[in-house]
Amino acid sequence: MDNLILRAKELLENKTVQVVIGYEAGPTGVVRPAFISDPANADSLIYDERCVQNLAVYLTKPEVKHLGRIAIVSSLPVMRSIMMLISEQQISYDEIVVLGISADGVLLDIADLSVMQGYIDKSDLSNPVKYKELLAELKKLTPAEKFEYWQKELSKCIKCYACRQACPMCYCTRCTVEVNQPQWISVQSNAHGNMEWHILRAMHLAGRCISCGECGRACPVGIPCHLLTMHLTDQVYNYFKVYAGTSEKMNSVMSTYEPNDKESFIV
Amino acid sequence: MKFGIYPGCSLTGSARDYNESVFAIAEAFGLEFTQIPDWNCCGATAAHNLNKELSLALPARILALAEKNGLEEIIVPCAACYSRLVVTQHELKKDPELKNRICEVIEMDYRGTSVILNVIEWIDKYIIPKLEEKIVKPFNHKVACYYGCLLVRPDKILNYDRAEDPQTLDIVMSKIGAAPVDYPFKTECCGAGLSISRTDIVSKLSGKIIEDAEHRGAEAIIVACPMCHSNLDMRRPDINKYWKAKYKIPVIFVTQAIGLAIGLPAEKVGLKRHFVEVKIS
Amino acid sequence: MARIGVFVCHCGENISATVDCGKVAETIGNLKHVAYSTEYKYMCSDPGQTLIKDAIKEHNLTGVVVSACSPRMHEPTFRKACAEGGLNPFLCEMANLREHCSWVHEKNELTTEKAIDIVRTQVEKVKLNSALQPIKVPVTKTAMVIGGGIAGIQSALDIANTGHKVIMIERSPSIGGHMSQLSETFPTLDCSQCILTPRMVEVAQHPNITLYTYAEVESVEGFIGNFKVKVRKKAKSLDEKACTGCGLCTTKCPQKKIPNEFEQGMGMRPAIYVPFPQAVPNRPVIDRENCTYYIKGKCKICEIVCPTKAIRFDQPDEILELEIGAIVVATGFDIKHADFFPEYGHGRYKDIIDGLQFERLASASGPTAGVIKRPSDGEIPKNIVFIACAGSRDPAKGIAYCSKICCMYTAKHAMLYKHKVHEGKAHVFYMDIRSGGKNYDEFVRRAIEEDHVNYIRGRVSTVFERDGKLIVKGVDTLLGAQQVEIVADMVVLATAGVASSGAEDLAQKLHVSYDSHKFFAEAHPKLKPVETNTAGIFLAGACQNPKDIPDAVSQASGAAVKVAALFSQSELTREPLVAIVNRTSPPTYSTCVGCFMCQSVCPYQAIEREEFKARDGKVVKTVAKINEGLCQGCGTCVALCRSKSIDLLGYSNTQVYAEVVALLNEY
Amino acid sequence: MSDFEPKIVAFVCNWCTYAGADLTGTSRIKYASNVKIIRFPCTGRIDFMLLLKAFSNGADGIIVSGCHPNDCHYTSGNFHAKRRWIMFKELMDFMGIDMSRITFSWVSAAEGARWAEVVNTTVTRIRELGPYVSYKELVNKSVEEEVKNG
Amino acid sequence: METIRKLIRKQSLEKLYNNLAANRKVYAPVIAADKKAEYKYNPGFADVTFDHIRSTLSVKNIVFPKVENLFFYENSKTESTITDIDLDKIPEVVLWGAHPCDNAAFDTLRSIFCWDTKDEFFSRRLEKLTVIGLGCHSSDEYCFCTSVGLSPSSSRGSDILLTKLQTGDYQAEILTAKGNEIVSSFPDLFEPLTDEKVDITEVKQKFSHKQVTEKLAGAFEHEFWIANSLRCIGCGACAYVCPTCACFDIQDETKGKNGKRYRSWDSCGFGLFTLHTSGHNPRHVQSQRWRQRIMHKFSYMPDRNESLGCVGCGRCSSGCPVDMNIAEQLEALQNI
Repeated sequence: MDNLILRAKELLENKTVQVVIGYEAGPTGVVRPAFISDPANADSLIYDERCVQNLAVYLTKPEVKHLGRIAIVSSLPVMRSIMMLISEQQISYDEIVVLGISADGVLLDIADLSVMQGYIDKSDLSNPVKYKELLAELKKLTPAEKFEYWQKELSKCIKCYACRQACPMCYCTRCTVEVNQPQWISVQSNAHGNMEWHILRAMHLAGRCISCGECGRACPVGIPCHLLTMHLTDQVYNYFKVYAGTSEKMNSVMSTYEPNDKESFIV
Repeated sequence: MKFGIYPGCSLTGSARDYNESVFAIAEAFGLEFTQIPDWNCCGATAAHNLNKELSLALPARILALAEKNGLEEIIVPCAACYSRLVVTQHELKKDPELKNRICEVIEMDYRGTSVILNVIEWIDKYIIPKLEEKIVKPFNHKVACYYGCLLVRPDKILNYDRAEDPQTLDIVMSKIGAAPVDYPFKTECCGAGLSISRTDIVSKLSGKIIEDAEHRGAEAIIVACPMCHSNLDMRRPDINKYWKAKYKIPVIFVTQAIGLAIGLPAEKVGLKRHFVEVKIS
Repeated sequence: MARIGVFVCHCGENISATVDCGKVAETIGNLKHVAYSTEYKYMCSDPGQTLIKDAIKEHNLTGVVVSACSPRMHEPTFRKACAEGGLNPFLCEMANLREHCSWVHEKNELTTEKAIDIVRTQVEKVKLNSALQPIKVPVTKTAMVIGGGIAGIQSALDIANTGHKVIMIERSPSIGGHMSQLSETFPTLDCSQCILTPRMVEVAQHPNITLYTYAEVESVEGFIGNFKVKVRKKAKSLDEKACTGCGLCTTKCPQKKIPNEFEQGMGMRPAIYVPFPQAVPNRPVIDRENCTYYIKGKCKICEIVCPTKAIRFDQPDEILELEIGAIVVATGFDIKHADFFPEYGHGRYKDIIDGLQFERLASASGPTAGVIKRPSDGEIPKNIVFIACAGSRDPAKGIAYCSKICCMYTAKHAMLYKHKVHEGKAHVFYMDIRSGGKNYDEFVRRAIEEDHVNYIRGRVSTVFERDGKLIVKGVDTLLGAQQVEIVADMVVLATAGVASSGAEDLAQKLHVSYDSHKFFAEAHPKLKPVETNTAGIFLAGACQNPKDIPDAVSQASGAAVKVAALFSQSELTREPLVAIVNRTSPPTYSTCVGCFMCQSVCPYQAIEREEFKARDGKVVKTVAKINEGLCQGCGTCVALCRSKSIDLLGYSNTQVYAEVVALLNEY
Repeated sequence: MSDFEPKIVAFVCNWCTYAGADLTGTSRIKYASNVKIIRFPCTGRIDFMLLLKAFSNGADGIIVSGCHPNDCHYTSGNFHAKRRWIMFKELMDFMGIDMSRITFSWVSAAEGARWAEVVNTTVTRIRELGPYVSYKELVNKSVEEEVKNG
Repeated sequence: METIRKLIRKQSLEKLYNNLAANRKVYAPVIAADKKAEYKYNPGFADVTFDHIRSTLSVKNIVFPKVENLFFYENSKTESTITDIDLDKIPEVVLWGAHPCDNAAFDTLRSIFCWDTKDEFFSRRLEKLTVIGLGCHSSDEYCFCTSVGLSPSSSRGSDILLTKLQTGDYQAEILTAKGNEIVSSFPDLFEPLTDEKVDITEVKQKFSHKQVTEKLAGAFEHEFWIANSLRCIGCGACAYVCPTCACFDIQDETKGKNGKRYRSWDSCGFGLFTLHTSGHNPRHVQSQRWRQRIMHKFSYMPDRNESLGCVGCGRCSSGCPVDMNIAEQLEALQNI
């Protein structure tokens, strides 16, 4: 952590960056994102296992972009998000400095994009273990049980779109749910409208989700909506042998194809 | 490194010479074999003409036994056995349903995980890398490398040498100092399928193979298949009678040639068991 | 407020036999916004069309649904009728009551109900149609022909003769292609060079044709009528204007042992060379890979002997940027190297050669001056075997398709041999003789009957050498599959014709699709054999599949007509059913967020970037923009777009959504 | 359930399946009248949301059909569609939504008889499955009801 | 009416609850599987919690459902027929065990919905509502009712307010006629109150809302807004869990000839909220939306509705995925 603070200070002092995005503990003790512009405030930066929010979500936010060049504290999911954002042309690597943090909390020296690429390449990119177990359990259910499970969960949804807003890949300035010509998704937060919304969200993240689990964590009513996207992440790997956020030049699975893509249900 | 070995019927019978040479060079190179316990007939050449499931079940049982005994790699010196085992592995991989049926038939679990090596693949992988330092008596002879029909076919499944004009045996032989001749009869038929029933046809076909090798100045025919060997060696009197000729060219297993090159005595590699006298050493 | 007219056609009895047309018209007439609904016996007849035109005026219709046959049949008819009635043609839709309803169902209520559903769906759709105007695209009236073989030459001359400019690109130092290598041509046995050379000269001298040899396409951007092509002119190490083509340099070059490509490796050439005496342009190039100066840093004998000081050792490659309206691809073919057939011994035995090598042997200007001498010892072969289908029609080892030209040239080779070596024996192993073509079969018959070529129907298993002779082992299937063994002095393999090297690379640069054999793919196998799936790019000759000369030439002329037709207008008109990215007021500019995933799905490279700049010139937003000239309207980008910022005119989101709702709900 | 007439929507591409269905007509091959076609330029154009919309508007079954792989008029639209359906199906299966109500098929312009077969097998299957009750209930679950039940 | 205080013993509470639940809809808090409190209709008394601090969602949905149909229509060729919602069918509801902050919120909502034109749907629902509140005997760091003029024992909005006594029994303050009606229906369950000590939590005052309101008047262009909303991700969680947020969106949904108009919750935190048809958006970045949220509750509402738009329940802060702590921000605002 000391290294992180020193590095943040150095970057701010020598004006390499104008802001460091990291984590701090708020007055109630809750860990939250911090935006440090003054090197004197860098001491409040922390990094521990509580620092789970995917900070990459801020890289596309206009007010944050406006601050200037950004240094961002980046665990693996953040780095993968950054890769995705670069590959989808939302940010350029020149605009940011990556303060990489290894899985055991050590500050990494991410000198450039290729170093980050290298780090991602040697990391385990499959879904986090705790979610794998949940996914495996859900898959064991019968179709009727699955339907019931999701109906129960999704009926809680209040359509606050915290899942969308917390996701670095949901950077669209207009979401499909905001289109009313035609009204693709009913704005009602009832069982049906909620289900359509969550299907849409998961499909739009197919091949793009980097398994940070932020959507589920952000949900105020506790819907495990991250399992939907993570399930598709599994399937994308099953079918196409790729994980999202592994290269800055990668085309999304859904915007590419191989003539011999295998399926078993088209007659 | 421990391999499984599947001897099949020939290696313990008519091709003891081959068997001895395989074990002899393995020993010289510090390699050990475990014979697949309770092995059975591979079903060549009869089974696949009669009953497809039987022709797959026999080799599948052998492979399942190998898996059960933890043998990750199996060497199969007989080209006919090799062909059956490889084809079975391929067929069962292709069709999971068929695999399940066969598993029921053999009452064993078969996964298809063992790697099957023919003698040349085995030599290539384990002998060649350490060969140079061991050669004491380079095999300085002109040789005709005879592959026969099963060692390199079907090439779509084996995918290790080209089916027409194969090269691997020639390469191995040149590594021990031999000079392979340009030999168009490499994969011509020796008549093996008719080995028992129509010896006249065997004599005719094998005779051509021998004639061309002698004609091109080869001092020995090199083989890697017990069937080839028996037709070219054991049937030599019949051949000479059929063609009214006196062909004297010896027929040597590749493993025997390697044995000689690394200084093993002729008896040790089974050379004294041949019908056609082997004068070269 | 929409005012829709619905016209239900009986199609004689084709529709009315199973569908209650009266009920359909009546039910639909009760729908909101349907201002007029009627039925008629034949809507496509003149009175039927007049009915529509009159109704448009009388009821002031804003949309028309013709409920008749498949739109694939009569949509153009009724759109035209609407236009004549004063309604924008894109405000007309068809409901398919015949192919999709009356012809496939029994006469009952359900069928009529389905008919009503179908019509209603189109009514709901047409309410959301917009009046579209055809797209106009300007045309640059310069064509590019890639490849200077006979197909390219023919195409270039035909286009040039219509008065349009043509730029021809050829990657080797001379035009002429494979045809210039041929000795004689079937089925007339006239000299290939004699008929080709005048055409080559015509190309060089034509005022409308600019020729770049030793040049290759670097990149292609743009779209029909508006291509931007970058061409790399490889350095010839020569000032072409200063060079007079005297040839002194080529005779004095000390490096003389380079296998001659034109002679198929059967002769040698120097490092500075003209590929063949009749080359166009008749100027040498330095082969830098083999030139002593470039390898060792000294020599320069050519520079010393050159009377006009035309040698330029330090000449760089030149990149030309050209504006092109249409492209004809005529890059020809190669022959498959026979090393995949080791049992045929090509490459191992000197006297086993391929068909093109035989052409050079038989050519009066070839390495043996037209005498058939075998390569190993220069002896005249007394016994020669030709093997047809050496790789063709052989999915296991070669290629699955028929190379088409081999049967004919093998017959020609056998004949040429017999004409030159009267006492010699010629054998041909073949699978089938494919001699469809004017005077083709007669030609083969002549080879067999007059020149006594021994045709053996069967394949060859192996060819090997024994005591200086080639033993050809095969089978004669007409003699009860008897094994045949021929002792030959020379063997000629009719190796398969394959795609030209670099075809795949070029196809990717052109964004033209190609088949699994790397041959360029036509837009439609029957009705668009000359077009590619990229508008404005056409095919000529063997780059599409192996072809003989008359086929290549006719296709080349076909491609030329396509180009000429394109150039006959100053603007192109296209159906406006294309994708469109929305635009809004600043500072949003568009709801597109610029992820450009659409760019990667677009098969036509129709999606461009549009930058919006603030007053200070800084780019504030980059969004997608559809190039109307390139977009073909497949809509794959539309379905992919997450922010729904792209829509497809004619199949818009609101339209297809309305169709789903209309089909399934009560009205 | 014997008089149950399922509502089935077919989303088809213009160049292959729509033309194939035209050929079924020209060949006078009869098939069940439950299937109604919506024409798209290409399967690549078919938004997965439209399938959900079909269910939510009361469809009991859906057919999605286009050109066989490599036959796409636009070269690659059907390949993109294929990937989309692979993901869509995986997600639906995971959420317990009945994918046996959707037939995905490739029917070329030359396969008139095949189109009739695709339609008939789909209709038969949906008849056996009965109306898509669980989806309809989901849609009809009124807002009032929700408030009442908390 | 004048407040009457009575005693209700712990065991009598169960009887009261069961009697009410027997023929009325009773909306009461329970502890859900995720250990958080949520309100349910007519749960068993054993499940009803008396110890929760705050439920994830507020109880405003009783009077302001997240989706509410306004009317149905049917189109024919020539005209449209409208069918109104039968408001008489709105059921009577007893809200049981809600805390003073939530109950006070009904007042705040009324000041919005009935500010000028009376919102029929809202007021009819409110009429049918009886509130049996529960004073707070526990609180946490998110609570700040005392900073917005309320307290753990405020009776605003309650018909009956229960407060735990140190003996474990409850004090019942009967505040309204509706409350009195219930008490008089079950006279046996209520006893006279002897002077016993109540068990009420203490909530520290964090800021003065009056001072905040004064500061806000001149703070529209202050740099505070951007600096303090950088981490806001712009979801609607705060508005949707808030007991006083009352913004809604109106939509028509038509299928064939039939359709309906309904309203559903909306949030000023969304970019779409103020987006004009032209594409112009007066609040195009999140800092402006965050400012709107604070301004609306602490400046515009005191101005126009003479009511503060916040009851200090702390839900917006505890439910925020990025810890946008409103009390912390207001405290800071007070000092700018």
